Amino acid sequence: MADQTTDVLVIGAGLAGVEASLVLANAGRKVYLVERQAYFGGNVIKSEEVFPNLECATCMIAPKQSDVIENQNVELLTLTEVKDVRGEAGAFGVTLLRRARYVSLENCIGCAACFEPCPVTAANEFEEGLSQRKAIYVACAGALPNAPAIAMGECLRSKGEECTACRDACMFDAINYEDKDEEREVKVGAIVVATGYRLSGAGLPDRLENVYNAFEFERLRASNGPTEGEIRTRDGKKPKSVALIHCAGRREKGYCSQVCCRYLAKFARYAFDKLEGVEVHEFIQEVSVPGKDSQRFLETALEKGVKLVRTKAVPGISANGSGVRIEFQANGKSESDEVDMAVLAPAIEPGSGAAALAELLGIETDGFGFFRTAGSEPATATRPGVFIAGCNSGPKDMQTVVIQAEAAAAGVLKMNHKDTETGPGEETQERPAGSGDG
Amino acid sequence: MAGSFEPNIVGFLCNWCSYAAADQAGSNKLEIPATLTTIRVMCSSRVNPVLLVAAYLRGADGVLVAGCHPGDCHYQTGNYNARRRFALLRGILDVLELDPARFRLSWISASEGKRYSEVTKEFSSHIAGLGPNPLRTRPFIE
Amino acid sequence: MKGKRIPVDGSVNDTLRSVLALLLKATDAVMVPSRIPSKESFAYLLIRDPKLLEAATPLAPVMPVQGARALQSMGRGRGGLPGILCVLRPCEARAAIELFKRNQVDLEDVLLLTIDCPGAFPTRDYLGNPEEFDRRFEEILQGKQDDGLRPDCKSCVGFSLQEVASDVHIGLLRGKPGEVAVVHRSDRGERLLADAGVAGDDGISDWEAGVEKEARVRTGARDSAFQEMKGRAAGVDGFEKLFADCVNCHNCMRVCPICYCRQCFFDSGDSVRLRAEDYFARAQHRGGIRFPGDMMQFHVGRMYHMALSCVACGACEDACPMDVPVSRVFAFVGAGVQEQFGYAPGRSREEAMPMTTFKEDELHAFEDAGGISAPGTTETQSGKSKDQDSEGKVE
Amino acid sequence: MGKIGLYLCECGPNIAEAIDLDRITAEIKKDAKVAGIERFKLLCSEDGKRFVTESIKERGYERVVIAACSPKQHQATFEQVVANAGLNAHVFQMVNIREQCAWATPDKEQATSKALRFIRAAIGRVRYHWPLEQKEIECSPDTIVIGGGTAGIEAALRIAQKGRKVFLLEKDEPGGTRRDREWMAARVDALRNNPLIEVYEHCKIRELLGFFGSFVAHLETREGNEVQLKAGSVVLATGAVAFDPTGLAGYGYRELEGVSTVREFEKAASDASDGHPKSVAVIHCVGREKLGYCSGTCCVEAMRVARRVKEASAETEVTEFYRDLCLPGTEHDRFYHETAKTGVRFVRFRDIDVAREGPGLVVRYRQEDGSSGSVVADAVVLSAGVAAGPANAEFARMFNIPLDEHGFFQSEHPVLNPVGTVTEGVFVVGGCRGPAGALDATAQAGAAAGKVLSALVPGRRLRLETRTSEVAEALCVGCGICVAACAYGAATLNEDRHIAVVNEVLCRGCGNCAAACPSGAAQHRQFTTRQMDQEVTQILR
Repeated sequence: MADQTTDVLVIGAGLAGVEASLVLANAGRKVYLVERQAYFGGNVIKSEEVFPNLECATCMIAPKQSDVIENQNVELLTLTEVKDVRGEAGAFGVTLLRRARYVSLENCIGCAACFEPCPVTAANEFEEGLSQRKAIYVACAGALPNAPAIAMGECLRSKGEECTACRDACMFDAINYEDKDEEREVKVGAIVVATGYRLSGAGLPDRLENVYNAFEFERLRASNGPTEGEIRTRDGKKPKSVALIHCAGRREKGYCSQVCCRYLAKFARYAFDKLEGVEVHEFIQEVSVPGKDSQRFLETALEKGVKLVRTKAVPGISANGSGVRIEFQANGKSESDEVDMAVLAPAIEPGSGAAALAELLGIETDGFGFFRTAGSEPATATRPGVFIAGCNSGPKDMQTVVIQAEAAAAGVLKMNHKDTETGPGEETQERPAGSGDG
Repeated sequence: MAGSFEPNIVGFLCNWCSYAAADQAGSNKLEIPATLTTIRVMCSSRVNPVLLVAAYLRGADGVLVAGCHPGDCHYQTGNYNARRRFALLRGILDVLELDPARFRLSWISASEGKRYSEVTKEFSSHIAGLGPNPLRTRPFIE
Repeated sequence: MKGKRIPVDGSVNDTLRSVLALLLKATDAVMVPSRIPSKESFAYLLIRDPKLLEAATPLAPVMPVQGARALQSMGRGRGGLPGILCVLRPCEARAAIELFKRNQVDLEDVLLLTIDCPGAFPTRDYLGNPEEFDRRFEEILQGKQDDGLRPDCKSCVGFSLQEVASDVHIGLLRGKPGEVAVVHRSDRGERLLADAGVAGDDGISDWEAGVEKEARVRTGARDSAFQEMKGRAAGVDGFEKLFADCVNCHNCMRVCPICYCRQCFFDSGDSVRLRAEDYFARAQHRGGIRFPGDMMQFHVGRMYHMALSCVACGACEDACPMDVPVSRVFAFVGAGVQEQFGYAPGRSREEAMPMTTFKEDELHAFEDAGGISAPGTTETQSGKSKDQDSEGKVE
Repeated sequence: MGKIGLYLCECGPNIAEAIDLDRITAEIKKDAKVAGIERFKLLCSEDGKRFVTESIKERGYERVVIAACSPKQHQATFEQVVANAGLNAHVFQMVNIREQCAWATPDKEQATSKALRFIRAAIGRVRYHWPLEQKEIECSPDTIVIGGGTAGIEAALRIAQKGRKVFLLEKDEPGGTRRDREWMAARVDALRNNPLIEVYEHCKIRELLGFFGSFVAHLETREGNEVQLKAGSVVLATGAVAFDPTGLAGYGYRELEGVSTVREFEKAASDASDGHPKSVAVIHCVGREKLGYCSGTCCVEAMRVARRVKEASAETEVTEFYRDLCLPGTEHDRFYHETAKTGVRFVRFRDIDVAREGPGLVVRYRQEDGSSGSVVADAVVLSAGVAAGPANAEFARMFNIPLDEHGFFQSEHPVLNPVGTVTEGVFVVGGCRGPAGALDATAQAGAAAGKVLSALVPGRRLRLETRTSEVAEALCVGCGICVAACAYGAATLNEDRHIAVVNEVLCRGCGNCAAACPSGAAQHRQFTTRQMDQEVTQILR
């Protein structure tokens, strides 16, 4: 079979994509790691500390990121998306679209001299709009690759003006306004889909002054975030009371996102660490902390003085001056609470464009839009040669993501050995979910 | 920095957390005092306190050791060993009243560029306050 | 506590010899300080022939060789060899246990016998007039005070079975007629005494009371000795004065029972020694530097390496040709850091050495993790770490 | 020492404008330690790299110092450049005068003095750099899998392939407790029919020696034969055990007839043909306080009991007593609602007590709001979590893998390396590393397979870390302090020679042992005491 290849395409360079790529590259496989954003690392790098040891996420991920950058077998393609997939397992033809960065990764040395002169300011998406950036920018301090990109839609040049402020500031002629989107063809034998998740808007109240979602709160706590790690309300005040609201959107979506109870316990600890004498109220229906490390983690938060309120349903939230009013049913009575800040745990749903990508790849999704795994295979998609890693097949904690990513890599490494064991496509005896006690 | 006295401070930074924090501080153009010169080690547990003594004897006005926060060590538990060793050295210097305040152990994670800048600035002015290492002008003890 | 009371017959050493003779029946060999025929010095003998016990001087007026070093010099891996009963002063036994923890002595077939220690004279004083000092030592064994003992001995609080994990101990009930009390401190010790027929359960509370009384006196002496050291050693000035006469002979390290390294870090080429050009650069930098160099580096560095295990035996000071009060400084520093880590050298064979273990939640006074506050003061430190028995890491 | 070449990178204006490179050049010339000083606009550019390679060759430098950006940016780049010039990559030292000088110290005068100290330190140390050899060792691509439950079988099936054998060791028979179930039977067949997998059932593991790349297992077969197996990696899949509620107050397990665990109840149900119970109570979270964690799979299993009962006889009353419903993932909320629809009653309790009264059992409960109630049942089913297997302790000793407070194996890192352990080449999957449903166990098996397949490739040699530690035999007295310091079991005592030795396959190069060793026998390559002392000295000269 002439056009057979063992090269691999990994879609999405978050925790899952990075892990799968490194395992495959170390096995000697050539890996195309495509990332839609201008930076890689995914949602993980938004966190200051992560479960279960409250380790600094940046410190954890940075070594893996530099492995990716230095590994000869991995070609990291940022600002790149998959446009078309043809062929079959062992011989896929893939069309990639690389969107213009307008900054040469070869020439740019990341000195950041170009930011300051840029006259355009816009809300920084990475910081959940909690801070401003320029039209030429990096997502956050330490973002990799260490080079900015221009949001051409915002750049004055796109409005017909002859602004060359950033190019004038650059001593390495790294700025190229003529940069164009480019299509590129690659041939791969297998595809690992690691497109990650986003927080769902389902069941959330309309934007309220001091109500935050999980990502926003993470950025507030991040030392490299908009407030340099200080938890402040939008008007810059130290909140005296914080409400943590579980299961926002669980009823609407119809599933438990399973990591929220743990990260809200972490948020409680953030609050106690950063806000002297703060009151933390958690509004919860069911405590769901599976796993050997979780219970202790939750208890530590409770010991620090979290007030746990078991409510019949997700509380109602409304603005109350600069504060937040919370109305809920507990022990059969209607009650209410006033806090300075409320943090919601929205449902976790597949990253944007998952449906289109599933279409493109010819793989099935479940009723919730998550990619379906084949039978009892934890990392195999419903099409031979396509594998799945990360939260795009359902909510997971970080270690489960890494485990699935490594399993996906195993699936790829196994593919070309049908001569012995049955190929992954066939390893799909149906088994009742969660059957047995492990 | 107070007064005309320019301290000379030696810092040992672990590769994975504190060195990365120092780089981040620089990348964000945050000030790192000119008085601090750093030595990169893979882990704070590599820092042999005997080297800290050597630094002091050779006239260092201050000595800083910085590593990953407890629990974050890239090598499992190295920083716990480092802390014990540092504590033992400090204990000896305390008993002998040999400038224990010139020695500092800090945990600074890779994302704490700002804190790295703050800690080093604070330590530098703290040392400036203590004045020069007396050994600088003591030819007879080596 | 119970033990066997044995009336002193002849001199204390005579009595101890007769006890040893009994014990030698139940073991293969006895290792004991013995008088060299020249009559003017003492050395350890490994005795298998009971006749040789004649020369044995379980309590010698001087300590020319630290017993733990004698034991260490035998090497390890004696597994399966004949058993040995090693007669040691408590400080020597403590050192032996510290060496055991460092794999330097093998206690598998070795039993440690400690004896209430009357102290020892400075070796150089003794050699000046052996007869005189032999006489004075006999009087000490009768309970007489003597100010000529080595400073460390006069302020020694571990002269009896305090904090020493020996197998058998012999207590001295001074005065006339004297008695000795033989007690076991371990199961193996108990078996030995039983086999040798020296077991017994006579009450010995009078001896224990005596030890307590003496300990109170010694503690007072030690506190004032430390007070004095605190004054003398304080700061760079103090250190310079204390070690002014040091000639870098490193005898203190060579005789130290805890300094077990094959070659001292501070003697080795790959240590912190410099090249001539670097010394020159430094001389330029500070106007001039002392040679031979690295004096302070050596002493402070050695403290870092052994102070936690320092048993204050005084061997280093005894060996110093320049009368530097080495052991008094080291004992002073040792006591400080041993308290800091809640560690007592020689107290137990199982207790892990502080530098080989850790706890996840400890010693916060020495770190700054959250804010940018300076580390705490000595008081808060020892306060912080008092409660630590330094056994393995938590969870 | 060799001729030292110093390279100064201007990094465009980044360094050139913030630091007075002329003064640096002059001062370093004065020190007379270097043979030449080269300056370039941007060393990391293609021109720059070429310039370095060529000038090293031309000028015959034997040691190289490059003062530029952070080693985290370009250490690897310049190691390659130095190697291209025909030198060993390790006779090179990089100096960070950008991030930690030029960018962090606004005053040019001060920044220059600081950069000078950094550069002098590097020159001082590079004089003591020696070539380090990139070692490689032969290794076996085969794998030993210990445990024949879901995790073990799935790992074996995923690893076995052309050029790789798998030895599956099982004390009993593959398939474990679920041998009878159809899907499991199919997997056991796949296992037995795989020509590349050797199954050793009913065998005892006598001893396991060696390290990553070459492990040796001595085992005793059912027939009592000694078998020796060699492999490059080991997968531990020794499973977990169901928590045993015996003696747990309030449940009456083993005291009251009609009280059983889920497994016992299911078995009885499948055997018994006679009539159906009128009422069944299922109690969740049995023993959770004692275990100290939520096993994550029991709530669903408890509901599955209810479903089976209802399927057998719709009129049987079923009550599920729970504390919190743990229904992680996308499938289980639906499963819960469907279960509720079948008429199963869900009661949240805080305290519960089971007693026998006359013919039936009575379950008395109190709720969080203090209200209480009771339910009469013919059968009470206890849904308990899973606990760590008793065998873990022994394997933990064998492989020097720490156990967590619950007795499960600890991963090397819970997130970064969840199925790896501190002992390189030994992986933990399934129940032995924590509560895991069959799907989790399968995923973990896949993860271990991924790690094995990529780490050990048939015909490929294992490349070792170069900056490892070594022990100078002449200086070592075998005190073992370095052994206590090493978290990876790389430093061990050689009892015959009474010295410590470092296994370079296991050493991760942290240097902990070098700082622990009082005699200086343990040394950390590229971070030797002398190299670091030189940095200190030159900074302070």
